[in-house]
Amino acid sequence: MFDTALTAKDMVFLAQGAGVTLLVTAIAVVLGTALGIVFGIFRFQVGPWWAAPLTFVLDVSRSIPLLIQLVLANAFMGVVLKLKMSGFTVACGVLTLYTAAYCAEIVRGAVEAVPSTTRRAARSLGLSWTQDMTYIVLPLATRVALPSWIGLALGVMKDSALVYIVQVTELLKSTQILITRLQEPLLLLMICGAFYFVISFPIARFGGYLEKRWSND
Amino acid sequence: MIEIENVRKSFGPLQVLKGIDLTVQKGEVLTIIGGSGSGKSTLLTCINGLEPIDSGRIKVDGTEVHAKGTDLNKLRQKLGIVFQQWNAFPHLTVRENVMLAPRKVLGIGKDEAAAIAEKQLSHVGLGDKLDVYPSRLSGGQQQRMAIARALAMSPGYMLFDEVTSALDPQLVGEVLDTLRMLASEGMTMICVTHEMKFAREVSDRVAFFSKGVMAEIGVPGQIFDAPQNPETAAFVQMTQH
Amino acid sequence: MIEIENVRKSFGPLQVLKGIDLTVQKGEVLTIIGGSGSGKSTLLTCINGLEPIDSGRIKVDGTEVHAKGTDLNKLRQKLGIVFQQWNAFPHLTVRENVMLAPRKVLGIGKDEAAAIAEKQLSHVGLGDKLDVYPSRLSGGQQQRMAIARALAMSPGYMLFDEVTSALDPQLVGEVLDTLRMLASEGMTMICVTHEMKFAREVSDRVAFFSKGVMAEIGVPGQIFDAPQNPETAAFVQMTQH
Amino acid sequence: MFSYTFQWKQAFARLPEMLDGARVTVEIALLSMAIGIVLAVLLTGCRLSGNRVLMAVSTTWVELARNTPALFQIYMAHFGVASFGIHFSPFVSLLIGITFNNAGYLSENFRGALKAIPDTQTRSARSLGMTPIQAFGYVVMPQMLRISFLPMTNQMVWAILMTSLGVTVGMNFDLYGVTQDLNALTFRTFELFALAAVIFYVITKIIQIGARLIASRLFRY
Amino acid sequence: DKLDDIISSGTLRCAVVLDFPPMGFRDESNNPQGFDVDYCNDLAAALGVTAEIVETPFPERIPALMSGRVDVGVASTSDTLERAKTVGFSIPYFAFEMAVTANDKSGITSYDTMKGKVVGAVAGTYEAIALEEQVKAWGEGEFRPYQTQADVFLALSQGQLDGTVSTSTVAQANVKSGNYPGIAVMGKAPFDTDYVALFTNREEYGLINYLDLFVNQQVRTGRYDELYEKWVGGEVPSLLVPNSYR
Ligand SMILES: Nc1ncnc2c1ncn2[C@@H]1O[C@H](COP(=O)(O)OP(=O)(O)OP(=O)(O)O)[C@@H](O)[C@H]1O
Ligand SMILES: Nc1ncnc2c1ncn2[C@@H]1O[C@H](COP(=O)(O)OP(=O)(O)OP(=O)(O)O)[C@@H](O)[C@H]1O
Ligand SMILES: [Mg+2]
Ligand SMILES: [Mg+2]
Repeated sequence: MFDTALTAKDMVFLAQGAGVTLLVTAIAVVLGTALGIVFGIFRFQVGPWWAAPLTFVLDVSRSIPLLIQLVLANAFMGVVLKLKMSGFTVACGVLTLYTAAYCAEIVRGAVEAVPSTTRRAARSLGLSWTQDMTYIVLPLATRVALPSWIGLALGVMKDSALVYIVQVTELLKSTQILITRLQEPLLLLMICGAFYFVISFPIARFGGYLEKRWSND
Repeated sequence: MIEIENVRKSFGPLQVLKGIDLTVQKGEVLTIIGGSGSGKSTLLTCINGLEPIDSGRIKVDGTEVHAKGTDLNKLRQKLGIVFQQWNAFPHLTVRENVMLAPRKVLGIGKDEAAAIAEKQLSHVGLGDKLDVYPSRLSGGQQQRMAIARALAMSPGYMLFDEVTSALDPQLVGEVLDTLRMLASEGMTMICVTHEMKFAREVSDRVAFFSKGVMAEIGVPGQIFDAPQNPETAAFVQMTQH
Repeated sequence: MIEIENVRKSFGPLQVLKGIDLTVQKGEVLTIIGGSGSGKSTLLTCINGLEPIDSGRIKVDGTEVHAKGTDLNKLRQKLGIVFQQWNAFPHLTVRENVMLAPRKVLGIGKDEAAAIAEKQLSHVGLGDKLDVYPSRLSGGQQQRMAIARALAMSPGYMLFDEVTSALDPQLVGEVLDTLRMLASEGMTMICVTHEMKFAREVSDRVAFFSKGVMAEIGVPGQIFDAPQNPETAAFVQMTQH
Repeated sequence: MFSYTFQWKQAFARLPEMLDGARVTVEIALLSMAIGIVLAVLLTGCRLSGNRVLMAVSTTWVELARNTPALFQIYMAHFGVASFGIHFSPFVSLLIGITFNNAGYLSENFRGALKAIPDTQTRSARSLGMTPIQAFGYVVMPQMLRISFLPMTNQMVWAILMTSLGVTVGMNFDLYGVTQDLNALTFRTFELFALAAVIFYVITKIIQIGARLIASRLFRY
Repeated sequence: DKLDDIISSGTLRCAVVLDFPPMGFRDESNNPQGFDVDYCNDLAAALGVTAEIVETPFPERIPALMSGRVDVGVASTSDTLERAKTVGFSIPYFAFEMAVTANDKSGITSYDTMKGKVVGAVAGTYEAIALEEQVKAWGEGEFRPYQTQADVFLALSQGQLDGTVSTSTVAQANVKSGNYPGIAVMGKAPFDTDYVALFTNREEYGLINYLDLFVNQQVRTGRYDELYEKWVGGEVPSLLVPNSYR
């Protein structure tokens, strides 16, 4: 097939990069989702006025390139505050906020998507606000949110390719390192792309399937 | 007894209820008819405290609904309500739909709640649908389930808000039959409806609402055959196509 | 004249029309009643060639609808059709809705098309709604607009598929009045409807469909008061709540 | 708290150069949207066409665009395809990368929008004697564009943000590229990138507000 | 201060550019190698600590230092006055001559024949800044900065670039490596000698002092010549600037 100088060691090196990609993604998605749920419900409960400062911060994090957010956070932490933070920490921090910003929107949309008549039906049976939230809103909102949330998690994985800028050697950076040594850009890029695709595609399809299944009832 | 005294209610600049006075006796079946936007649904949601009122008073069995100290969750157990649509909790089976409130609100045990659910569901003719999800039910069956769910709290009153409006014509009959059954069992009911034939047959009194005002109230024979108010006459005429 | 001969039609394994024979004379008003899923809508969409048929023949004024060489776009100009809902093109004003087909299909100039639109819209009582968007119209007004839009193509026949089913009860009357007006003007019409009172009053003949078969056809008096077929009797009974 | 001395003057002195870069950034984004929309309509058509080859090609495109990083797509458009002897300038590579991505995401949006338009709309149009193409052009497409308008606005914002990835293929006259060059000269990382961030934020706000204005003009129904 | 911190922590973290052979690159096992890597190891040994190589692309050298992720830059960094406003430089530890490398098919044979062609260099480097100025002065042709030295040579080999200016050591190492077919060194570029220095935080005088002495000692002990022979070979460039102090 391909006549290549790629060795098993190099594949291990790539796999390490992939591992970093997945680790950064996992941390950002877990923390970001937790934050996003809190932010989302907060915004839904307190209304637009009180949530304005939070809304602004989240909006900023969706409106400037991730690359710049990383560079700025890095420069701010290090140059201005002189905190000794590893690139990995900065990367996880920025990606977490970034995930939270999108997740808050998803959560808010999902809670709003629960028909008010359904909530009224629950309250009219004598269920309290908390009971309504726990037994009716949350289960229903989860169904609405899950497909978009899966999309978000995959998006974060793809966007994590940018954390190379703060010296985190993730998958794409590992690929570039190997390209430097082996000079086989096409083969290496294809391996790298295939990795992302193999993870992303089935999960995206699964999300689409859930969306279809749950929108029917 | 439900006593409504001079109730007013606005949404922003829009005055929806312009001073309603109405008393419903224990065991009475009252039907409310009227054009779209005349405030019928709003009145029902005010009666069980889902919406606050601007002024006036609503008392249920002597308890003032909108007074400060009133425990609304407790009061609502007395007032079953069924809406036009989207009543079912889609993530729970039919049985679980009916069991939820008895278990969480009344704190009844699982087995006992299940028994109540089965009894009420059989009562409305859904004894064979216990374990399916609402999406598998026809619209008429969903509405009957909503009725069973309300009945499972043993309410003293039932409020129905156009429960047949969203249904296919062939399904209307089965739901109306369930309401007729409840009426014959002596349940106190307020029904908002567009089904004039049903209203005439089942009601003790019929109230006609127009633009936030109760324009006329009386026995069915008066409202349908000899309306006093020209608006009532026009409305009744219009709905007899 | 619309001639339907032994028409069969399946969706996959589901046989929806099981051999329908029916002739509608020029000037006649035929109403079709029947339960959900009995194939009423499917028959209408087959008549104007929106759906292919499996076997049999449908002729409109002697032209075979499903024959190879038939210019369907031309044929459809003869057959106006109005559906249950979602008829209005929401991105066009009422006037533009009605003008679109005359302009693009018949190639009529802008001014003339506008004149046609205004005439037809006044005819159905929407002369004052020319420049609003359909979302501003009530459901009944939307349906009347859809009727005007079909009439703007000067069709020889009009097909109506439950045009009042999705409407609030008070709006049903205005649409039925428009249909009555068309009938009185001598339009040839096939109406699928659940409004039994209307069907009885306006139809020359009523056909009852059941599970893909035309179970009974006759003058309204026969179908409603002396049905020959037990299924017809049961259906008529059920819809009289 | 800050032991660092900010030198904002240095950064502001470079504002004209950065604004020139911002213009290029907006140009690339607009161009990639325009081409992307046309391609997305074609892709959507192909995916619904029923022709196996067209469906395979368009589905592959859409899934690749949606399931690999944008940075990867842009890198591929420059260094990957060059392995076949095809050379694109940084500008064109970046444009191709973003457009490829845009077309994929937009096509998915359009397909969703089409599903949301009730079948009876086409039926009504056809029953008035319109041809399939007339029915699509006069009735379905205008509604599809309305439903897709918000996603298209979001995609435009994405396109703006994606231009920052051009530096990996040698782009240096877009906003990010200019900022990076200035940073190499002065090492004033924080000030320069903060200024760039503000410019990016303003651009995206202008796009979002502009889109709202256009929508209120275009879609009065 | 920082010097004490390094000694007490027991590790010296150096920013090194690892796609810049022979100064920094990775071997078959993807481990860091090169002149700068050895230089950092020597510095660590002198301090009596262990070295940690932190890979840093050119544009990220300063942020890496500022964010405290590295202690010292051993990263072939030109000691420009503009940059010295932000960081503190030692005396030069290496000097680069600039060389032109071209794709065989480009028709470039010398620096001047680059006029009107597509040329490139690594974004943010001394030679990139100078070459971009030159292209502007010529008024024709195109300049493209890439993120890494590897990308520049990849682009050159693919024919996306016609020519590049880089340090002659890097040019020779890359041509010799055989990784990039179809490119050759085409003589010197008439840029000033590019003196590169170690750097650390501007206010760390103690450390800067130490670095100055360390560079001086490397030359004095012959270690500089040794490393030069090991990684580059040929005539050792002088670190002294003619007719000036320091
Ligand atoms: N939550 C709300 N916020 C603002 N306006 C409301 C709200 N609920 C109802 N309205 C308005 O109050 C008026 C009365 O509404 P209501 O639902 O009580 O009418 P109705 O008589 O039940 O009509 P229908 O027969 O259509 O159900 C309407 O004009 C409606 O638009
Ligand atoms: N495009 C289609 N694909 C598959 N099945 C269809 C399609 N259209 C209709 N059917 C099925 O064909 C049967 C007949 O449908 P049709 O719409 O003709 O019934 P109908 O008599 O008009 O009923 P209703 O009163 O509910 O409108 C139904 O079972 C329906 O599910
Ligand atoms: Mg109501
Ligand atoms: Mg039908």
